[in-house]
Amino acid sequence: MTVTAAILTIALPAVAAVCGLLFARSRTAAAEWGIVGALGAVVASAVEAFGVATGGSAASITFLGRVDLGVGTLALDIRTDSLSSSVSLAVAVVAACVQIYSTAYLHGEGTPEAPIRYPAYAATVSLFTAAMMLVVHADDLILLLVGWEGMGICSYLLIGHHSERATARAAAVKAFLVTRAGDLGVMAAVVLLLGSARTTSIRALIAAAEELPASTVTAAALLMLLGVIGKSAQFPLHTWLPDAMEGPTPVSALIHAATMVAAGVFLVARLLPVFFAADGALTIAAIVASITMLGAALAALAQDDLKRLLAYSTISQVAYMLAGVAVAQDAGEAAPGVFHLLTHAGFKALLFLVAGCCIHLVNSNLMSRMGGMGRTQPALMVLLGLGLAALAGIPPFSGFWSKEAVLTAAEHAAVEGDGGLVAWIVLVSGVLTALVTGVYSGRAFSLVAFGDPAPSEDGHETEVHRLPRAMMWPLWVLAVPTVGLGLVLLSPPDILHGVHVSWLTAFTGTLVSLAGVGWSLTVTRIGGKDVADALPPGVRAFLRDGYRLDDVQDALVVRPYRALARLAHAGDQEVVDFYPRGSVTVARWAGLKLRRLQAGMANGYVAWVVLGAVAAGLAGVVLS
Amino acid sequence: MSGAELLFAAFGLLAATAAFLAVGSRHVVHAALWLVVALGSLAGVYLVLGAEIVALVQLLVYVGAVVVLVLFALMMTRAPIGIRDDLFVGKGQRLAAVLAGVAVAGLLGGTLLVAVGDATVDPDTARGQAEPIGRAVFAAWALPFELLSLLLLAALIGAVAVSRGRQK
Amino acid sequence: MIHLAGPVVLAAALAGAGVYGLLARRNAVLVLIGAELLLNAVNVLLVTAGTLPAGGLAALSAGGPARATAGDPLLPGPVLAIVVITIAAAEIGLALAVVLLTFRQRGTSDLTELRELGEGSPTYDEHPDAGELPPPASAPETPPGDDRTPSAAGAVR
Amino acid sequence: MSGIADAIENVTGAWILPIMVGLPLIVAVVLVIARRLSDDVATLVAASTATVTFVLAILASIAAGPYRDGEMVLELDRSWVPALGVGFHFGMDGVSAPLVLLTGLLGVLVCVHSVRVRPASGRARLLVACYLAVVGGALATFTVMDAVLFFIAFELVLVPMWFAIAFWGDDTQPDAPGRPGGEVARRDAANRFILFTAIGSALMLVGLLYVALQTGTTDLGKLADLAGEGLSHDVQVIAACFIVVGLSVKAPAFGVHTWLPPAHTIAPTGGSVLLAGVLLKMGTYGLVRVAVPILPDGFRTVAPFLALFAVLGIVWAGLACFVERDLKRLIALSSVAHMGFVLLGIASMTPQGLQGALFANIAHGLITGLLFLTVGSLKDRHHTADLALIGAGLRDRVPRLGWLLAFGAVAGLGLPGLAGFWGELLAIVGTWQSTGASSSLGTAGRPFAVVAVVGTVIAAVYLLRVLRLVWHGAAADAPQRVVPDATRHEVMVAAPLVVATVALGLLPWLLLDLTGPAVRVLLIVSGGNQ
Repeated sequence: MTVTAAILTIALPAVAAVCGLLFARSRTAAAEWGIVGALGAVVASAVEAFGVATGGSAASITFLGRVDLGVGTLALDIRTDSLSSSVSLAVAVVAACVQIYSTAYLHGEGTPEAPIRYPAYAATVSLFTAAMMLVVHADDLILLLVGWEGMGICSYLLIGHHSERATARAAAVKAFLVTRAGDLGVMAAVVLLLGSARTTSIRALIAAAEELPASTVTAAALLMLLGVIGKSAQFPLHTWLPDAMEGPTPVSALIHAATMVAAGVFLVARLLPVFFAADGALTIAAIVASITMLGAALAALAQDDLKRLLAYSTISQVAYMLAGVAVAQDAGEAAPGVFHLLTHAGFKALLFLVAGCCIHLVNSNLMSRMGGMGRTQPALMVLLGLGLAALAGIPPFSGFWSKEAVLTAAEHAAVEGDGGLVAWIVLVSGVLTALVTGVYSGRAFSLVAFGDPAPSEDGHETEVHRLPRAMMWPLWVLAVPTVGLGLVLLSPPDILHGVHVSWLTAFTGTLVSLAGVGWSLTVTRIGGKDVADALPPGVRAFLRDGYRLDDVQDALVVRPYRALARLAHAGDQEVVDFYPRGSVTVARWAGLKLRRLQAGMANGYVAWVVLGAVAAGLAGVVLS
Repeated sequence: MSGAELLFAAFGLLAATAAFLAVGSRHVVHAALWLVVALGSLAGVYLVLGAEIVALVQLLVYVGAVVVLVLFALMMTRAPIGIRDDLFVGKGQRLAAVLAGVAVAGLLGGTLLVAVGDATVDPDTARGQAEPIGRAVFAAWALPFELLSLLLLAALIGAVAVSRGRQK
Repeated sequence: MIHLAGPVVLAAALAGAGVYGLLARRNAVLVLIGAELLLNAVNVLLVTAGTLPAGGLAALSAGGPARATAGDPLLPGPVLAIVVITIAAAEIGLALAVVLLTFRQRGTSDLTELRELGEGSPTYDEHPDAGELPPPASAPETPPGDDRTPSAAGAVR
Repeated sequence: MSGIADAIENVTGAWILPIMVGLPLIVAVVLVIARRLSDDVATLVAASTATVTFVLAILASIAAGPYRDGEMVLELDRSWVPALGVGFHFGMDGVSAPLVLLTGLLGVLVCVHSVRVRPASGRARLLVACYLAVVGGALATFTVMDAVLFFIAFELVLVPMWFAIAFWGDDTQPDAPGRPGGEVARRDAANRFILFTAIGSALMLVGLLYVALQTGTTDLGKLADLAGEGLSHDVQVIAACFIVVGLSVKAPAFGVHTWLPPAHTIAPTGGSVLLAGVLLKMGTYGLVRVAVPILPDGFRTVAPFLALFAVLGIVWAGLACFVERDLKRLIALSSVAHMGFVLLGIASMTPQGLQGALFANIAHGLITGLLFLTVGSLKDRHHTADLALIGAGLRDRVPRLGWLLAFGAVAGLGLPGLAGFWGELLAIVGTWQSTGASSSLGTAGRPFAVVAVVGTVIAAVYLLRVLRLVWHGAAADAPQRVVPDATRHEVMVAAPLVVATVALGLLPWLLLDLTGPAVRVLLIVSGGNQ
C-alpha cells in the first residue's frame, strides 16, 4: 500500500497535468483536473505517511525500469521513508490549497491583451507537483535530476505566465538560466559519480560514501552544493528569486516559497552522509547559508513590495534550513533543517496566499497601498499576523520550534561539537537574522494592517469587496500547521527525532525576535510611518535593489556572453566559412589563369603533347 | 663495315638530310619535294633491312600517293611559290621547337642506343618477301587488317564529306 | 650484318625533325609533313625490330650476332609497318580534306590565324566577369523530367 | 513478439530487409515515371508506401530481436560481384534497428505531411518521390553490411535530397549582408550541400577502398570481426583519417558544418526533417559501424581531434545560435551543437559514450524533426522564419503551434525527462570515463567533458531566447496578428514525435536496451575502453 501510494503521489498530478492540457475544453474542466490531481496527491501522500509511520520505509520501488548503460545498469527506482513522506505531504497540501485558491485568484478569461490561460496554468502547477514529488521520492540521482529540472521548467513557465509583461519574460528566463547554471553542478556530480562510483543510486551512494575516494566524494558534494545554491536561491545565485515574483502569487506560494526552493535543502538532507564524508562541503554550505540568511533578511527589510519582501524572507529562511542541515554533527542528523522546511512550507504558503488576497484587493503589490486592512479585512489580518508570527519565530507558532531547533543545533555544534568557528558564525548570524526577521515581520504587519493607504496613482479608490470563499478556505487550512505544527514534536516521526530545542537558545531567540517585532510595531504607534525610514536613503535603496548584484551579474556574465555570441555568429559566417568561399575564389582565379593556355594555336597544343611525351619518357628512364 | 652497312649508311644519311631539309626549307614546294626524297630513301633503308614488301608499299603509298596529295593540297591552298620568311612561327617558338626536337631525338636515340648496345643483325631477306608477309597478314592478322580497311573506308568517306563542306 | 645503332640513330633523327616540323611550321600542310616524318621514324624502328629474332633484343644478345633463324612467324615488324603506312594514308587524306575546307572557308591555311577557339584570339568574344553565372536553372514549376502543369499545357495547346 | 518473429522468419526470412529498402525506392521511380498521376493521388500513394515501409521496419526490428547478446540475428548474405568481393549483404542489429525505425517513422510523417501541406511551387508528386528515395537510401545505408553497398547507399540519398533543395527550396530568402537571398541563396544551398557531402563521401570511399585493398574483403561483418587485425597502425591511421573526415562532413562536425544551415534554411519542410532526422545520422552511424569496429587503432589516434571538433561545435554553434535571427537557420545550427554530443560520445570509445551517441542520434532526429515541422508550419503562415517578423505571442495567437514549438525547444535544451537529456548525459559520462593511458581521449577526456557540460547550459540560453521572442510576449505586438493555428492534420503529424520524445525521456531503456549489447560486442571486438 505504501508503495502504491508513493507511486500515486507522482503519477496522479502527472496524469492530471496531461489530461488537463489535452482534454480540458473549458476553464472549469481544467481547474477540476488540477484540483483532482492535487487532492489525489494529498490522499496518496497521507496514506503513504501513514504507511511509513506504521510499516516502515521502503526502498527501491521499481518506477521507470532499468537502464542499460553499456557498462552496468541504472535502476530508476523510487523510495519512500519518513523524510519523503513528510515532505510530500507538505507539498501535496500546499499544492491542493494553491489549486483551489487559484480558481478564484485567476478568475475570468482575461482580455485578449492579457489572457488568463487557465488550462495551461493549472496543468503546469500539476506537473510541477508531480516533479516535486519525483524529487522527494527519487532513489536515484538521475531520476531526482529529472524531477529537479522538471520543476525548473514549470517554474519557468509559471513565472512567465503573464508573458505579455516584459518583466515577466525576463524574470522567467533569468530564473531558469540561473538555476540551470547551478544544476550544471548536479549534472557534473552525476557524471563524476557514474564514473567513479559506477552508480547514482542514492541508497548505494549513502552506503558507499565512506569507501569512495575522498577526492571524488568532495568534488561530487561540492558540485551538488552548486545545484543546491542555485535551486534554493542562496548567495550568490539567489538573484532570480525576487524577480520570480512576476509569476502569479499562488505560484509564488507553491514554488518559490514552499517547495521548489526547499528542494535544495532536501537534497542535502537526503544525501547528508555523502556531504558528511566530503571535507569542507558542509562548511561551505554553512558559510553560504550564514551570509545569505542575514543578507537576505536585511534586503527584506528595505522592500516596498510585499511579494519581494516575502521573497527575500524566503531566501533568508531557506538559508536557515541549509544552516540547520549544515551544522549536523552526525550523518543522520538532518532533522532541524527538515523541520524548518516543513514549518516554513506551511507558514510561507500562508503568507503568500494572504499577500495574494491583499494584492487582489488593492490591485498593487506595494505595501503602502495596502494600509488599513486591519479595519476592512480583520480576518485576513489575523491570518497575516499568524503567518508573520510564525516567520518571526514567536512562540508557540510552528516557526518558533523549527527556528529554535536550528539555532540549538548550531549552538550544540559550536559549544559541544566540533563545529568550531563555522558553527559560531552560523549561530551569531542566526540570532542576528532572528532580530532582523522580527523587524521586517513587524514592519510588514504594521504597514499592511495599520498604515494609511496611499491614494492610488490612477486616482480611483480601491473598492473593498469580500474575498471569494475559494481564496479564504485554503488560508484557514494552512493556518492549522502554521499554528500547530510544533505539536508534532510531542510524538515526532522518524525524521524529526533529532530535533531538540534548548531552553537557553529558545529564550534568547524569542527575546531577540520579540524585540524586533516590538520595535517595528511601536514605531508606528509613536508617530513614525515605517521602520525602514530609519535607514539612510542610500543604504535603503542599495538593500532594496538586492545589493545591486544584478548589475554585477550583468557585467560579469550577460554582456561578455552576448559579445562572445556575436563573435561566434560573425565568425561562423566569415572565418569558418572562409575556406568554402575561398575555394570558389581560387577555382575562379585558376580558371581565368589556366584558360590562357588554351591559346587556339595548334602548334601550341602539339607542344604540350610533346612536352608530356618527353616528360613521361624521361620519367620512365629515370625511374627504371 | 659490310656492304649492307654501307648501303644502309648511304640511304640513311640521305633520308635524314632530306628530312631536315623538308622541315627546314623556306620554299614550300621544295619542302614537299625533299619529303619525296626522304621517303624514297627510307624505302631503300627498308630494302637493306630485308623488308622488301614494306619498301614497295612505302614507294607506292607514300611516295606515290601521299606526296601527291600533299602537293595537290599545296596547290589548292595557293601555297606561295618562292622563298618565304613567313613559313615559320616566331623566333622564340622556333627555338622552343628546336629544343623539343632535340629533346625527343635525344631521348629516343639515347635510350635505344643504350638498349641495343653493340648488337648487330643479319636481315633475312626471305622473310620480308611477299609470300610470308601475305601469309601472316591473311592468317594471324586478318582481323586487324579488315579493321584497317574499314578505317580507310571511313577516312575516305570522311574526307569526301569534309571537303565538300556544307552545301545547301 | 648491320649494326643496330644505324637504324636507331636514323629513327631518332627523323623523329626530331618531325617534332621540329610540327612545332615550327605555320602552314598546315607543312605541319603535316612533320607528322609524316614522325610516322616514318616509327616505321624504321618497326622494320628494324622485324629483323630481330623471336624474343627480341634479349634473344639476340643471348644468341650472339647469329642469323635470326627463329624469327617470329607472325612477322609483326613488317606487318605493323604496313599498318602504320595505311593509317598514315588515311590520316593524311582526312587531314588534307580538313585543311582544304578550312582554306575554303577562311582563306588561309596558316595555323596561327585559325584561333577562334582560343583565349588569345582577336575574334574570341567573352566577358569573363559578366558571363560567370549561367542563366538560371529550370524554373521551379518545371523540375527536370516533369511535364507541364495542366494549365500550362492547356495554354500551349 | 516471438510469434511475430517466427512468422516473419517463415514468410520472408532476412529478405524482409531488401524488401523494406526496395519498396520506397521502386515506388519513387514509379512516381517519377507516372506523369499522369495527380498530386493528390501521388502523395497518398507515397504516404501509404511509407506506412508499409514503416510497418516492415517494425516487423524487421522485431525479427532482428532479441537483442540480448548483441549478435546480428537477422542477416542476409549473398554473393553479388565475386570478382570484387562485393556481397549482397544485409543485416540488422541493435545499432541499426533504432535508426531504421526512426527513418521509417520520419518517412511516414513527411509523406503524410505532404498529403495536405503542399510545396509552395513545383509538383508534390516528384517531391514525395524524392522523399521516398531518401528514405529508401537511408534504410539501405542502415542495413547494408558491405562497404561498397554502404557507399552506394550513402550516395543514393544525396541526389534526391539535392533535388528537394534545388527545386522545391525556398527562393524567397531576403538578402542579408554578405549573403544574397532569393534564387542565389537557393542555388548556393543546394550546391553547398552536394559539394560538401560528395567530397565527404569521396574521402570516405578512398578510406574504405584502402581498407578493402589491404584486407581483401569489403564485408563489414568480416572486417569488424578482424577488428583491424592485419592492418598496421599506420594503415589504420591513414584509413581512419579519410573515413572519419568524410563521415564528419555529413555529421556534421565543426569546421565542415557550413553547408548545413543554408541547406536546412532553404529546404522544404519535409526535406529539413529528413535532412536532420536521417541524413545527419548516416554520418554518425558510419562512424559507429565502420570506423570504430574496423579501425580501432586508427580511430583511437584520430578520436581526440574528432572530440576537439565536437566540443568546439557544441560551444561555437550554441553561441552563434544566440544571435541568429532566422529560426530555421537557428535550429540547423543547434543541430551542429547536438551532433557534437553524438560525435563526442563516439570519440570516447566507451560503452557509455557510444550508448549516449546512439541515443542522442535518435533523440535529435525526433526533436529536431518536430522543431522543423513546427517552424515549417510557422514559415508557411508568416512567409518568413525571421524571429522579428514572426513576432511575439505565439502562445496566444496560435496556441497549438506555440506549444509544439515550446515543447520542441524545451526538449532541445536537453531537459531531463525528455529524450534529449539521456544522450547528452551518457555522452558526457563516456567522455569523462575516457581518460587514462589506454583510452581514446587520454588527458583531453576530462576537459572535454567539462566543456560539454557547459554546453548544455548554452543550449538553454539560445532556446529560451527563441521562446522569449516569439512564444512569450504580447500578441498585440506581432506584425501579423491573425494567422491560422495548426490544423488537426499538422498536429497529428507532430504528435508521434512528441509522444516518442516523452517516452524515450522517461523510459530510456526502450532504446538503450537495444543498443547496449551491440555496443558491448562492438567494443569488446575492437578492444575499446571499458
